[in-house]
This record gives sequence, structure tokens and C-alpha cells, in this order.
Amino acid sequence: MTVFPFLTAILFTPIFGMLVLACLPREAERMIKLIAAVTMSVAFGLTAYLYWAYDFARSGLQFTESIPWIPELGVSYALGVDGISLPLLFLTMLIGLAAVFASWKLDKRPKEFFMLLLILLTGVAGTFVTRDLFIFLLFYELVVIPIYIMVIIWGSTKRVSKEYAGMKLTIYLLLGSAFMLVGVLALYLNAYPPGSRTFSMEALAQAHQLGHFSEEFQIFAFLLLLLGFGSLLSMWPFHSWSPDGYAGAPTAVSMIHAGVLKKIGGYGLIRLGLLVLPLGAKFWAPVIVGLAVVNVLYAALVALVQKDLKYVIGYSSVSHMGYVLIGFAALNSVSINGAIANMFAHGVMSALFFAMIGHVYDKTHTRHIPDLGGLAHQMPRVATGFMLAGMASLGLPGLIGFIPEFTIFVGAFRAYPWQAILAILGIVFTALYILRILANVLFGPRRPEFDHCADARGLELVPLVLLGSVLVVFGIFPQLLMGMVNSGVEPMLPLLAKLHQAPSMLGGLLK
Amino acid sequence: MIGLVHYLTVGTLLFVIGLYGLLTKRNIVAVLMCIELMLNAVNINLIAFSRFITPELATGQVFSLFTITVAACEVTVGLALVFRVYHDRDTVLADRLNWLRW
Amino acid sequence: MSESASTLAFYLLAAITVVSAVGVVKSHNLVHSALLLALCFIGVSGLYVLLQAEFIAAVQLLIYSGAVAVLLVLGVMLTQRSSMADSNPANDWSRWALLICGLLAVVILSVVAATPWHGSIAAALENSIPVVARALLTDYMVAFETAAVLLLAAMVGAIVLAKGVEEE
Amino acid sequence: MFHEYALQHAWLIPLLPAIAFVLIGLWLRRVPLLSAGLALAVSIAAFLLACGVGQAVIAQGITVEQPFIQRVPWVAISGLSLDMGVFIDPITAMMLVVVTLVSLMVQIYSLGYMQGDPGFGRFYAYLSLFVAAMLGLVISVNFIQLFVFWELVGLSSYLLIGYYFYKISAREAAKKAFITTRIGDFGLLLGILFLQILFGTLDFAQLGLAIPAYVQQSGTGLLTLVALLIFLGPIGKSGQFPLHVWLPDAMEGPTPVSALIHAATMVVAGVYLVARVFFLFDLLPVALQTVAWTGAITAFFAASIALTQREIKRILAYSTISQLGYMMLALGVGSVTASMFHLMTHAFFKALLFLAAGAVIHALHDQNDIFAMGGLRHKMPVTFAAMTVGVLAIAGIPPFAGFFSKDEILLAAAQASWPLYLMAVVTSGLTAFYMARLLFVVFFGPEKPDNHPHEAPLSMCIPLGVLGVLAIVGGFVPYTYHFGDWVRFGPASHSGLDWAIAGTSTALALLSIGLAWLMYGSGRVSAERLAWRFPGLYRLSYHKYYIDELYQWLNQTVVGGIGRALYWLDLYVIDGIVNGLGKLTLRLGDGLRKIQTGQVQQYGLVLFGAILLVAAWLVWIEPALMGGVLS
Repeated sequence: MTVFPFLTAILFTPIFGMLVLACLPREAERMIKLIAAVTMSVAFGLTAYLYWAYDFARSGLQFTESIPWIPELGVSYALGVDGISLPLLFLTMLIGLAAVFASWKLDKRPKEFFMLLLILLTGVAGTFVTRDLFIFLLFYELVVIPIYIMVIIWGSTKRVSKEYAGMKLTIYLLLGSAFMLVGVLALYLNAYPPGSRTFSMEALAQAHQLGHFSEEFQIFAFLLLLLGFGSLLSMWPFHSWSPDGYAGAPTAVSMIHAGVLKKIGGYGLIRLGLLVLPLGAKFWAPVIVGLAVVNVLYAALVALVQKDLKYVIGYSSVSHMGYVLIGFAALNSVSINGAIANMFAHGVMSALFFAMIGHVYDKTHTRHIPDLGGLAHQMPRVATGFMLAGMASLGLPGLIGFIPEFTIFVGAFRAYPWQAILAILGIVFTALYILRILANVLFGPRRPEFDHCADARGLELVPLVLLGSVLVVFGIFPQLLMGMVNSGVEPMLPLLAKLHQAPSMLGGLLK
Repeated sequence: MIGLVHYLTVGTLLFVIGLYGLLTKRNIVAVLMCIELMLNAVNINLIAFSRFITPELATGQVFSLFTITVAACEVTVGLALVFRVYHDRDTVLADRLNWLRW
Repeated sequence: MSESASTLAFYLLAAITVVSAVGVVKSHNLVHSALLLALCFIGVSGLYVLLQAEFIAAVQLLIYSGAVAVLLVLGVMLTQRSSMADSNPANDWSRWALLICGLLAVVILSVVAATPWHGSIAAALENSIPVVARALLTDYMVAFETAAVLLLAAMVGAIVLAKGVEEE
Repeated sequence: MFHEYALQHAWLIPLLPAIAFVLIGLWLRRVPLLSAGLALAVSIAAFLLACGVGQAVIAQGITVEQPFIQRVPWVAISGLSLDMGVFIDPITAMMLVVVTLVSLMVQIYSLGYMQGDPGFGRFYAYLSLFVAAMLGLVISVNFIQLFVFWELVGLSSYLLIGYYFYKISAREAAKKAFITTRIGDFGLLLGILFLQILFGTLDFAQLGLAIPAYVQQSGTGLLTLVALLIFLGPIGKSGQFPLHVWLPDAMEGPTPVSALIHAATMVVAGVYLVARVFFLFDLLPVALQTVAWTGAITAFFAASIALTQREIKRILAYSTISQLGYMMLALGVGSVTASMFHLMTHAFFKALLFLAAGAVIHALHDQNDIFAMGGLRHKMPVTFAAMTVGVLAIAGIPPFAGFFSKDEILLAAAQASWPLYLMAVVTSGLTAFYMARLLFVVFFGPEKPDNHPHEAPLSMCIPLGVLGVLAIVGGFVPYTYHFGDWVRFGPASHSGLDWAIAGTSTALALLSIGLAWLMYGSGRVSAERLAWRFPGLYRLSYHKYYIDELYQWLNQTVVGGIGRALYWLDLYVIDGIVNGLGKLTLRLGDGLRKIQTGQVQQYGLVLFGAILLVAAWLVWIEPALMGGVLS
């Protein structure tokens, strides 16, 4: 039975839209934006259908497609989604759609901007849907270039110049991917003997069961992957690209980058790190937990003293990634559920944050917190968006952030009680800095200099409505998300159980 | 008896002398001359091999014909370039033409 | 030709070739260099004769000694305004160049000497021209035509370069 | 039967206001009348349902041992499942009635108080959100549901304190409230996590069974820690020392909000939490001691601050803290009945006091300083009557509501330990004094010529009347109908009135009121001279023991300092390394590009040198090596 290749359709819709854009004259700005919006709506609609059609009970990969591509190397164009990747794919398209509308007022070379945006989204989506490591790397590299160009051309210069920000972002990503590449090649070469080598993730995940990876190799290879994915996930001390990068980037790029791109790091750690190299993961887990705690507290405290709105959110996302890392490193099903769900949750809220900051910046031309204030007078809707994102960010129940964080805490508390307590302390500091910016930006006396600034209206409301409703709906009905994620984590249960008992030769650092 | 080795020796010497000139002459025209010397060295080798290894085929001679053709082209274009450079930069000294440096 | 005569002729021609080549490199006067180059080419063509490649020898005389040498002299004339006395200077790294070239000669010669050449004992062709002609027009047809195109291109290119393009 | 329906549909009680919140918040907030109408309708419905639930509890004999429970799964993943649900026992029923009643009163009152405010619709949206969250909290079936609504209550409190968001003081107060309670929530969350890890469930009913078994098996050590962590939550939310600082500042919100949230309902959530999980505390003497002492210290400490404050709402706020301390004390000495009883009566008379204070403030155009008021009893008779009832109730004068509940607390404390009792009694004297001071300063004495007070409108007077009646009979009626048989933990205790204790406290209260009259009513004793006599004590009290300053210092200097230090680290060390690596690369490139001299012949020299090396390697060295290997 041939079924409609949904994933390919999703993947190529933005590419198709990009090609259509390429054929349009650059003056047709309205048309360009319209086509970008339609493209992303179609992709989002397809993804949403997939999310709906995914069968929880029959967990594992679904909607699979596979075409051999370079058989000599064991590369095939293999797609498929499970409960881990589907939420992230959904997130990508959701934020992509929101990002298109968040850039609606863009008037500097819109044609190139939207083309690059669509390429970027294809790249990100590709990393999540592929089942082949080679294709994964291919899509990953596809992401880097548009980001660089977009930051350099459409970015903004504040504390650091946009060129610096773009360079830092790109070089960090490339450096990380260099480590990753070495790790991936090591996996590829060691997994199977020549002739039967393959880049297929499922096959690679089998290799350790067949005893093809020694423990030392796993530890070494996992370190490489950790450096790569960790810097992508802004793991301390490889985080410094994140605030600068977001501050320099245009709104849409900040949204996508903080919202989904970072998540490739966490996704990779789980897909490759944990499933392919479980012993390596076990060995490094205590180190990751330690770094993650630093992430949470350090970034939260630094966020507390920032003056630029985007820096606050930049550091806040570093802090939140700490929770993801803790959830990952606690290595039990509850915590991993939480880690994945938290990636989704953080994606939505940070995208909303950046969209709102973008709007404020468009209207007021400043992001300097002491210069802002009382914006709730002029922009009540934007203020609502800020409040939603902020409250989700500090883990308010009833919004999307709470259940993932709680799950992480439950899981992590089991494995690393002391570190978990320190991480939970982070919620106090998170509340401190979030409330600080909410208070200083939104509330306070009316400032006449912002009276000319219009509230979001018409299409500008789309990001707010889209992301805000996801924040609320998934917050009130968390099972929508958790059920999906759980169906992705469930197949890992035997592995995790075995890992728990696995005698570890080197014992795990620091434990 | 004069054999292959003798001719190869002459070819080698000619090549090395040409190379020395190529590396040390400042005047580009002189550099062109040295290149001609090296090409000739190669031709000697080709024809010597043709004579002593495969005398019945004469392939070496064919190749040396091509070499000569290329050499002719090279000297033509080379000299044209020299004129051009001289016209633009007022010099024919190779070490003055260093605007490709850092 | 007798054995000794041809030996003598070889050494003579080799000496002419090498010495005049050294002269090309060493002379301070560029015109002298060009003339010595022509002499060198003549020596080489003599060697070709000794190798029983008369056609190539003729081509060598025509093209090298005739066209190329003259062209080079022309080049010298057109680009040299001041005195010819020191028109062919050397640069500062001659010593290094000498070292490298010397060592390279040693390497090549040692290879030449050490290689066991499997020479053919067959006599040279009486008349090599038909063979060369046939090879050129059959096996190396494409290369031959390409060479023609190359010559044309070089001609056009040389004209354009020397004449210069009108700046718009 | 209505009560059966109400019981089965108890989940509607929080859901209705939640729907009202969404409707008003999204669409109706620009139409003030419609917003208020919807909110009021919903409140009435909720109140009726709550009464139905109360009736059902009595009719069906639902007791604390046999609660009515409904559960629906909320999140279920492998290894963790969380439910939402309804948990109804007499305590819940009482809370439901109290909360819906007070909120209904406050909403009616707000019709008048908030009239003409530009954010009228928004105000009712927030109020509905608060009511929904509070009711959700009350019917919680497990810790996670409790925590969820606990936080939502905090959110609505934040929104309502910051309702006048254009006022810097309001926005700062809102922030402070959120963050201070967050510190408590940190402990609560940790405690919940501990319970989840230890028992694998957060359900109250299941924990109630599991915990005694656990205590028998493993002792109380760890559980005491858990209980203390959980208690951190109530310390924050119920304004117990030392996390009480947010509550007085919370008076920046509109007065009805202060009445509803920061006096009558939300702040007792902490007390309610401890009562709800009393099965845990009951087994842990150390935890109980901590609760009792925290309560007693808070009660005394807040009362001592209230003595010298000048703002009417601040005085009431400190009295709230003090009364919350009483409730905690009652819990700590093991009497859930006394605590809940006082919670109920306090809700009535404190709401009454706040609403009366609101009427005064409203009449005097946002005048807050009591010494700028005076002689209002002629112009505002209804308010005066309400305030008097409230003061008498809180002072514990029989037969007002406060007398009965306070007496039970004193009795329970006396049975437990005499220092606690002593503190409680002294506090009750202080309470009577400062409340009487408030009453005399505001309503007696000469009228201030600048003030042009007017009696409150009808919409504000009705709630005052209703609550006034409740403040009078709210103690006596439940007392006679054996409140303690229903709302209790463990066996009911019929202690009755202990005339010695009741007599002492009543006498002390009357004495204090008399002293207040001498100082503030007739002016025969000069308050200034007293303050001048004990300057240290006065200043300590007036400046609230400098605790705010301490927190300010902690936040600004310590936390901010660490933040700044870390940012410095980030900029100059971590980023320094990153940028240093970048600069190193640049320098290296800068050095290396010098190799590019532009001298083609030099390049040629290098090229042929390299060829020479390669050739020499191939000709001499490699054969030698190979030969060496072969031979």
C-alpha cells in the first residue's frame, strides 16, 4: 500500500515556496510575503494533521519513507517520525509560521529574507524527520548558512555588532558540528564492518547491543557528540554565542533559533547520544548534570542584571536548556519525557517572547530596559503576549512550561537529589528576572514618548494568537504533549532499565 | 657509443639551467627565455626516448610537435602579457609585480 | 656517418647547447641572452638530427631559432628603454636557486644513471616523416585539431592583450 | 435532588468562574456591565452550588474520614501519572461556602467601589480568575492539583495587586508578592517531589493511608524534613514570619481585592493546606512544634508592628498576618477545628473590616492615613457600624464571632504549652488595642475640615450588612451547632467554653480597648509621649523590624551582586576565551600571510624546493626504508 508521503511533502513545501519566491520580481513584496505565509500554512497544516493522525498506541516510527540514495556508503533518504521528533517538527512549523508573520513589516529585501527563512525551516525540519545520520548532517549544515546571512544583513547592532554576532553564531555552530562530524564518523566506522556500513540511525542504535562499541569507545564518542550537541544546546561553558547571537539576529531568526534550532542539540543527544551510545551517556551523565545546574543558576543570575531585553531572554533560554540537560542526564523515562516536552515548551514560549520583543523594538526602536516602561498602556495585546510568555517561562501551572519542568524535577530528583534541589532553586531566580522585565517594560506610569506606538493588530497578531493559544491549550491539557512524547520514550524503557543496572567499568565520573 | 643516458643528461642540464634562470632572472622576458630552455629540455627527452625506446613508432616526435606548438603559443601570449604589463605598470621586472602580496 | 664522428658531433652540439644556455642565464645583456638562446636552439636542433628526427629538427630551426628567438628579441627591444648593459639582472636569492637546481640535477641524473633502460636495438626509421604524419592525422587527430584551435586562440589573445581593450 | 447534583458536579464550582474569566478576558472586558453581570451570575451560581455541596455533606454524612472523591487523569506517562479531581469533606465544604460567599460579597461591593474605573472589565476578569483558582485549590484531590491552583492563585493575586499597573508602588508590590511566595513555593515543590519519590503518589487519600505505615516502618526523620519543606509554602502564601513582607505591600491593590484575597481567602490557603495534609503533620511532633511557634511568633510580631502603623489598610494587613499566625498556632497545637473555625470567622470579620475601610477610603478619595481622618461616625453611620462590629469581633468580645474561635485557639494552646498560650493571650490584647485605636482615630474625635465624606452607595452597603451579620452570628451559631463534629481531624473534641480562659481574654481585650480610648479616644494619655519614651521600640515597630530593608539588601546587593559578578565572568572570562581564540586565529593568519610576498619567483623557489624534497624522498629515502623493512 502506498501512502501519501507526508514527510516529504512537509519537507519540500518550503523548498517549493522558496523556488516560487525566487521567480517573483523583488518589487512584489506583498505577494512574496503572502506566498511565504501560504507555504508555511500548508506545511504547518500538514504537520498538524500528522500530529493528529499519529497513533499513540502504536508507538515508534510512523509515516516512514525510505529510498536508497548512496548504497555504497549506506546512505538512504529515510524519513520517519516518532513521539520525540514529531513534537519538534510540529514546533518547527508552528514557529516558522509565526516567524513569517512576525516579519510581516520587514521592508528590507523581503524576497531574499523570506527565501532564506524557508531554506532555514527546511533545514531544521529535515534534521527532525530524517532517520539517516548522513541526511541529518546534510540538513544541519543547510541551517547554518541562511542564519549567518540573515543575521549579517537583517540583524541589529547593540552591545555587539551584528557582524560579530553572526560570526560568533556561525562559527560556534560550525565548530560544534565539526566535533559532531568526527563523532558521527567514528560511529559510522565502528558500528559495522566495511561492506555493511550504514548511516541508518536504527541500525546504529542496534550496534551497541551487538557489542560493536566498546565502553571506552562509547565514552570517547559520546564526548565528541556532547561537545557538538552541547554547544548547540548552549551548555555551559559553551553558551556565550546564545545571548549575543539572539541579540544580533532579526526577530524571525531569534524565534527560530531559540525556538527550534537549539533543540536539535537536545534531540541529537537523545537520538544519537543515548540510543546509540548508552554507556557513554551513563558515563558522562554526572558531568552533564553538574554543568546543567550551572546552566540553570548561572544564566538565571546573569539574566537578572541584563539591560537589553533580548539578552534577558537569551540568558533565560540558556537557563532553561539547563533543565533539558538535567532531564536528559538523569536517564530515566520520566525525566527524559520531561526533557523533550520542555524543549517543546521552551520553544513556544521563547518564540513568543522574541516575537513580542520584536514588535516592541519595531515600534519603540529600543530594547534597553531602563528606556522602556508602561507599555501596557499603549500595547495591551503585546503586554498580554509578554505576560503569557513570561508566566510560561517561570513555570506557571496552566501554561505549557509547568508539567515538563515538573516531570524533569520528578525524574531528576530520583537520580540526583542534590543537583535537582539546586536546579529547582532556579525557579526562584527565574521568577525574579522574568518579573523584573515584565514590571519594568510593561508596567509603570504611562510614557508619552511611546504614545505613537501602535498595538499589534491584524496580521501582526498571528504570532501572538498562534503561540499563545498553544501555550494555553497545551498547558491545560498537557496530555496532548506528554502522551505524544511518552509514546516516543516508551520504546526506550528496556534500554533505560538495562542501563540502570549495567555494570559500568569506569563507574561514571563524580559519583 | 652515445646512448640514451647522454641525451638525458643534456636534457637535464638544460632543464636545470632553465629552472635556475626562471627562479633568478628579474626581467620577465628573460624568464620567458628560460621557460623556452626548459621546454627544449623536455623535447630532447621526448625525442631521445622516441629514438632509443620505441624507434618504430615516433610517438615522441609527435608529442614534441605538440610541445613546440604550445611553446609557440606560450611565448606569444607571454610576450603580449609582458607588453601589456609594461604598458600599464611601466616595468618588466618580476619582483616589481608583487601586488598579489598580503 | 661513422661512429666516432657522430660521437664527436654529439659532444660538440651538447657543448654548444649547454654553454649557450648557461650564457642565456648568466649574460647581463638581454640582447646577448636572446642571441645565445637562438644558438642554443640551433644546438638542440643539431641534436635532433643526431637522433634522426630531421623533421623535428627542421621545425625546431624554423619555429624556435626563427620565430621565437626573433619574437623575444623584439620583446626585448620594445620593453627596454635604457642601456642594454645591465638589462638582465638577477635577484637576491640566486644562491638558494643554485643550490636547489644543483641538487635537483643530482637527483635527476642519479635516477637517470640508476634506471635500467630497456632500450630497443632496432634501427631508427629511415624516414620518420610519414609515420609522424600518419600518427598526427589518425591517432592524434583531435589533439592536432585542438592545437590548431589553441594557436588561433593564442593569436587572438595576444592581439587583444597587446592592443588593449578600450575602456568604456 | 439539588444537593446530590451539586455534589456530583462540584467541579463546576471552579470551572464556571474560569469560563467567565476567559469570556470576559477575551471579549467582554470592554463592556463593563456585561462583564460584571457575567462575573456576578457565575459567582451566585458557584455560591449556590457550594451551598448544595454543604447540604450534601450534611445530608449524606460525608465526614473527614469518608470524603467524596472524583478523579480524572490529567497527565499519564510511564512512571508518573497525575490526576485532577474533586475531594469533598466537611472542611472543603466549609471553605467552598466561605470563599464563594465572600467573593460574591466582594463582587457586589466592587460594583460600587470600582465604578467608572477604566479597567472595570479587566478587574472582574481577574476576580473571576482568582475565584476559579481558589476554588480549584479548595477541592484539590492531590498535591499536584493543589500546587497548580496554588500557583494560579498566586498569579491572580499578582495581577490584582498590580491592577493599578501605572503606579510604580503597585507594580513593585505585585512583583514582591510573587517572588516572596515563590520562595515558599520552592519549598512546597521540593516537599511534593519528596512525597512523589517516597510514595509514588500525591493523592491525599492514598497518602493518608501510606504515611502512617511509613512512619511505623522508617521513623519520622525524612518526613519531618518533607513536612517542613511543605510548610515553607504556607509560610510564603499565608504571610508567616519571615516571608510576611509581601502582604502589607499587597494593599496597593484595590481595596475589594485586599478584602477578598489578602484578608479573607487566598492568604488562608496556606492554613488550609496544612489542615488538608494534617495527616502528615499530625505524626511529626517536630513539624507541629515548628508550625505552632511560627504561628505564635508571627501573631505576636505582626501585632506589635500594627500598633504603630498609620495607614488604615496596613494596620488591617498586619492584623491579618497576626490572625493567620493564630490559625497556624492552632494547627501547631493540633486543633484543626479551632484553626478552621477561626479561618471562617476571620474571613467574615476581616472582609467586613476591609470593606468598611474601603468605604472610608472611597469616601475620602483615596486617603489612607488614619490620622488624616477623624470624626467620620456622623457622616458614615453604616460604615461606622460595620467597622465597630468588625473591631469587636476581631478583639474577641462576646458574643461576636471572633470570641468563639479565638477562645478555642487559646484553649488548645493552653492545653499544649503555656509559653504559646502566653504569647497568644498577649497578642489578643495587642489586637484589641490597635483595632480600637483604628476605630477611635478614624471615627471619633473632631472632623477634619478638608474631608468631605459621604456614605457609601447601596452596592457597597449590602455586603457590609451581610458580612456584619455574619461577623456577629458567625461564631455563635456554628458553636451551638457543633462545628467541631464536622470540621476536625481525628476524634471530635467537645471542650465547650473554658470560662477561665474566655474570661481572661475578654477582660484583657476590654482593658486594651479602654487603654486605646484613653490614648486615642479621649486623648488623656499622649501616644506621642509614649513613643518618645521608648524611641527604640517605637522605631523598631514603625519600621517593621527592618525586615523589608534586609530583603532589599539581599536582593539588590547579594543576588544582584552575584549576578553582576557572574556577568563579568561571562563577558570577560568565558567570552574572553572565545574571543581570545578568535583573536589568536587572526594573529596567526596575520603572521602567516607575510609569507605571501607577491614574488612569484620566490613561490617557484619554494615549489621546486618541495619538489626536490619529494623527489629525494622517493629516490633515496623511501627505497632505503623499504629495503630496510624487506631485509
